Amino acid sequence: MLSRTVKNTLFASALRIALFISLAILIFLIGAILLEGFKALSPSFIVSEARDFGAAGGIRYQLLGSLILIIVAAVLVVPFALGTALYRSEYVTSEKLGRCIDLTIFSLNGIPSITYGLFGLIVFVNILGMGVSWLIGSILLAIMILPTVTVSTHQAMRAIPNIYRESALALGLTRAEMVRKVILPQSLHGLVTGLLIGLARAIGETAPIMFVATAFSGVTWPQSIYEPVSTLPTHILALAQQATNPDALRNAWGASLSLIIIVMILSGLAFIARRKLEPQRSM
Amino acid sequence: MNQISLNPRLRTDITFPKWNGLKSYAVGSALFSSTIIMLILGTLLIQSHPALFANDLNLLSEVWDPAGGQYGIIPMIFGTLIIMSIAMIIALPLGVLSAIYIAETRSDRLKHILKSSLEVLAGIPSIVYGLIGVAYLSIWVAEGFELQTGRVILTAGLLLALMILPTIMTLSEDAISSVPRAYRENAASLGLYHYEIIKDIVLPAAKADIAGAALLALGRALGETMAVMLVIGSLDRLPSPLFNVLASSQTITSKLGREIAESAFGSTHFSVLVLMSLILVAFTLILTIAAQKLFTKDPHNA
Amino acid sequence: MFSRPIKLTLGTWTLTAALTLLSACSSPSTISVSGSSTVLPVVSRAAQAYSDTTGQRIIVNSGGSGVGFNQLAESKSDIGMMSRDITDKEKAQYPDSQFTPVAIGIDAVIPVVSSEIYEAGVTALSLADIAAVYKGEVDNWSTFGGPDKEILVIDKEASRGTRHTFMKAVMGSSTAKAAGADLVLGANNEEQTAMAQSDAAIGMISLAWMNDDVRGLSIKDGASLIDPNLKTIADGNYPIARELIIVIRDDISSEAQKFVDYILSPEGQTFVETSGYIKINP
Amino acid sequence: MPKPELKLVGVETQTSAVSLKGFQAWFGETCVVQDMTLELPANGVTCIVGPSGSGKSTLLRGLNRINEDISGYAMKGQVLIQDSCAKDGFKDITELRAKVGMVFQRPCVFPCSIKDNVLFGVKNKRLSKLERAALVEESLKSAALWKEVAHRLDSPASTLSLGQQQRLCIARTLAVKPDILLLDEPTASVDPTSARALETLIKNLKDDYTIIMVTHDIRQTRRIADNVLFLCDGQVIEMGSTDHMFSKTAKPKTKTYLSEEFCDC
Repeated sequence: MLSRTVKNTLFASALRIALFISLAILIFLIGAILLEGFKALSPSFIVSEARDFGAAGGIRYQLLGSLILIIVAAVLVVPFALGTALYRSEYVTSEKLGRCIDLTIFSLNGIPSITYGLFGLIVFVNILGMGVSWLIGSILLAIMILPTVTVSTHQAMRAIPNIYRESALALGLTRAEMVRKVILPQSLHGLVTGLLIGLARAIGETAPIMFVATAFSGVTWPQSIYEPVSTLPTHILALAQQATNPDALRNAWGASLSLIIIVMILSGLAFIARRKLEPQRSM
Repeated sequence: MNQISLNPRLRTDITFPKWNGLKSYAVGSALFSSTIIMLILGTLLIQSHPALFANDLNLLSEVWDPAGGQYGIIPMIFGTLIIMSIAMIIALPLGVLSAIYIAETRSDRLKHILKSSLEVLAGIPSIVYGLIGVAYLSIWVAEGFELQTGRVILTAGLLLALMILPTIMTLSEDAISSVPRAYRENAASLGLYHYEIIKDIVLPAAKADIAGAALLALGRALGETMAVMLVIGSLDRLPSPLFNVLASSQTITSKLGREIAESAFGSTHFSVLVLMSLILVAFTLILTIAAQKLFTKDPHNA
Repeated sequence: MFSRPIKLTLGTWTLTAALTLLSACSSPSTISVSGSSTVLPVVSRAAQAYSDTTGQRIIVNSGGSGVGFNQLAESKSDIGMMSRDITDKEKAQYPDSQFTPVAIGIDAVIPVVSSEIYEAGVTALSLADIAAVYKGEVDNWSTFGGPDKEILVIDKEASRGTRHTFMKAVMGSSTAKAAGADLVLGANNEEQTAMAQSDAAIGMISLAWMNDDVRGLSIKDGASLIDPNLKTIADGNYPIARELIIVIRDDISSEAQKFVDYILSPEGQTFVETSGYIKINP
Repeated sequence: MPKPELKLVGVETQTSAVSLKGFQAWFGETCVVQDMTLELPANGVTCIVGPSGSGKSTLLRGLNRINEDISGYAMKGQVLIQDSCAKDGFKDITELRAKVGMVFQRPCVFPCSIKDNVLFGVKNKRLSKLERAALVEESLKSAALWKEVAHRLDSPASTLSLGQQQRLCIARTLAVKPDILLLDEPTASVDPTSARALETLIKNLKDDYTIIMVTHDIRQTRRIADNVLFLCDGQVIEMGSTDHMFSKTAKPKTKTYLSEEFCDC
């Protein structure tokens, strides 16, 4: 049996080795993405169209396509998330019902992203006959981020002290007015933060949209809701499959870095929104 | 007039004479949001129905050959399980040990740098991990083991380990940091070594949350498609020998990713794919809900 | 204090919602094409040139021959790209529709090996040899006088046209199972990548994807050798050849028909050559 | 501010348990304990008193170096425990802490049984079952808890009252067999009756252990202390026997503080 000191020393070294490996992984991942990405990234890469199946040119319409998908997803998710959070926070009378709603919405978080793609393919593409369309992609992404946005909004509403509600009602406001004038403004930061975090996740998703919303080439600004778009993640997928073509690989890294930069911007905005919009309560 | 109670804390006291627009809107949204999951599960159930009730598909065989009417899903389930096991065997000890280091370090700067880098890593889309797998990892594995191809079980397992490492580290670190300082100080005052403090009091107190973190990570690994799909080799066959991690394989997700678009809607082939997806959803839902249950328990009042 | 952000949010929301609706109203006059990654380069290049001159929008999507037919049959696309014939099973699923295949070029599926194997002396195999490899009966290059290395057998996803053509010529059935396969991949690009990364692989690839890393084998036919090149394929000697096909429905739109005509025109056919295939109208 | 004179007024010559030489402690940029050189006598109870923020706890926690796990903490100078340097004189910091036990303000029992709590410090030492049982009984008896818990050693420690929990913490510390006991306001979070019981316990323990205790309670100091160390703003104002410190000969500042009047120091 090892003495206590030896065990302690061994454990300390195990911790250091583990951290060293994790750090090495961390540095490798970030380093690889940055180094490889910056080789391809340039202003002209961002604004020019993809040529020669992505191996030449840039990511103009991929970038636009990704942005369209998440902006419309945001538009679709906001009313439902807000309404659900409102109901959960202000109208639910039994705790049991509340927990039930929580469970059904949380469960959405656990569903594998590929399943959303399959669901979209069955319902929208085949049963509703919408064909491959970017709107389906937005709908699926909106469903995916619904839990994130709802929970964040609900938490903000729950954090509003009851005295605010009491005072508003005591002033003679109706409940609807109270919600509009007190609850909504005081929980806006939760909505915005949750939305931005959700979008940061949505823009990187490939599996839900690759069968139902995207196309490989010839895609420009969509002219109807029944058209596919091209997105950054699916573009990276197509390029990753031809990884021995150095030009394709370079552009894949460029597209990856662009994607990650957008994710970082969205997360950064979420951080700022949380700090700037959160009401300062003296109590 | 509205009867307004002055104490909204007791919400059941408040009676409303009629529904107003705002309430209908809130109720409607909540109803809609909570039925989506039913809609998804229902769709999957209906579509997998033909596969579930057909007799001659040999679903539990190990041969996948849609052209020959053979729909054995065992290779995919085995591939999924073995890749998850590899990922967990690597990521769990590594993640928890690193988390202990980060939680116990006295350097606030190191802690800050590490935690923010982890947030960055957790935000990297899975397709980018896939690119890293194709461009680096699979080549390293092929060279390291002198294989003909790096698209094997081990590569996929390693890549998944990389992907869930940030999750495990962040959540375990939170769990370990939230163990009260008093526990550590009391234990330290008894003359316990750092190792003993961690083993005897910190880890037992953080156990439930770490288990929750592991389950959550497992759920994510299970549902991961893009990265795995690019490095798994997509061979619908059990490896031989069974635990040969240097053979190509197939997971449920990679199977779905590669074949959904190719199977005709309504065909038996499609139905079996939907069934696989349903199995996947069932697994991940169980894991996610179990993780939530673990997190809500407060380990410090035990 | 918060009324402004709220108004702003609501405003943005309404605006975007309106824009969405607006874009929904405009009529779709876009041609959409999907299917085989073998045919895709030809159509994609032709589409780029065609839309540059006419302004017609053409969206080209990959996915394989199976997807190409499906999308077309479900009226989700105007043109399907296939590198094999429509199977009877596929036809039976849509008894009410008529599909017309149009050949736009000729392609050969080449059995390819990693450059290391080719340089070690394995430059030609008979169809029976290749079949033995794919059936798993032979698993070492030394059998064919090559280095003592295990063969990495690369197969393709079952619905891929390239595989149908290859298996029909080599094994006798387009849906034959390859018991010896070590790796199953999809598009030609992906297979090319895997081949190049290995040093003992055999695979099947379209003519256009051969390069210095991925070398085409000659086919042994008795005593004679048939090299994989444009000449042997054009004159029909190369045994694993096929037509590149686009499939259209009877109710094809006039815009899509014009594009099909363009591909078949002399100008359109140049893209068949730039993509590495052989013209249909020499 | 003038450097404090360190005369041990009224203290008979004793062997010292702890001596500090130029001890300083910082949290970040703030100096919490300023250049302290003094000797704390062996055996008996030494109470450290002073207003909040005067550095009492920091000083106490410096003695078994428990502060060093807090980020931003730094110390200078020497702490000698029974003539061996707290830094180098022991095999490692663990041995030091085993010699210098500490009980904190809030009773902190571990989430396990009463018995396991007592044995927590010796968990990793090789002891027979009999030795363990004997140690549990001995420690609990020394901490005056044996009678109350003898019949339920296996029930969770969290079922005890706060006062009992604090005595359990003392028992747990005694089980490691320390020479010195550091008590950081041990009676502050328990009810008055339990506090009295703890005081009695401390008085009984002082023959066998050197007890150094931080307290806010002046009356308690008077009841149980043998010596008193009075700190203000991280500096020693005066140190001496209890009789001296509460007499008229004490320094004016000491007198003011100990008479529980407003102290502006």
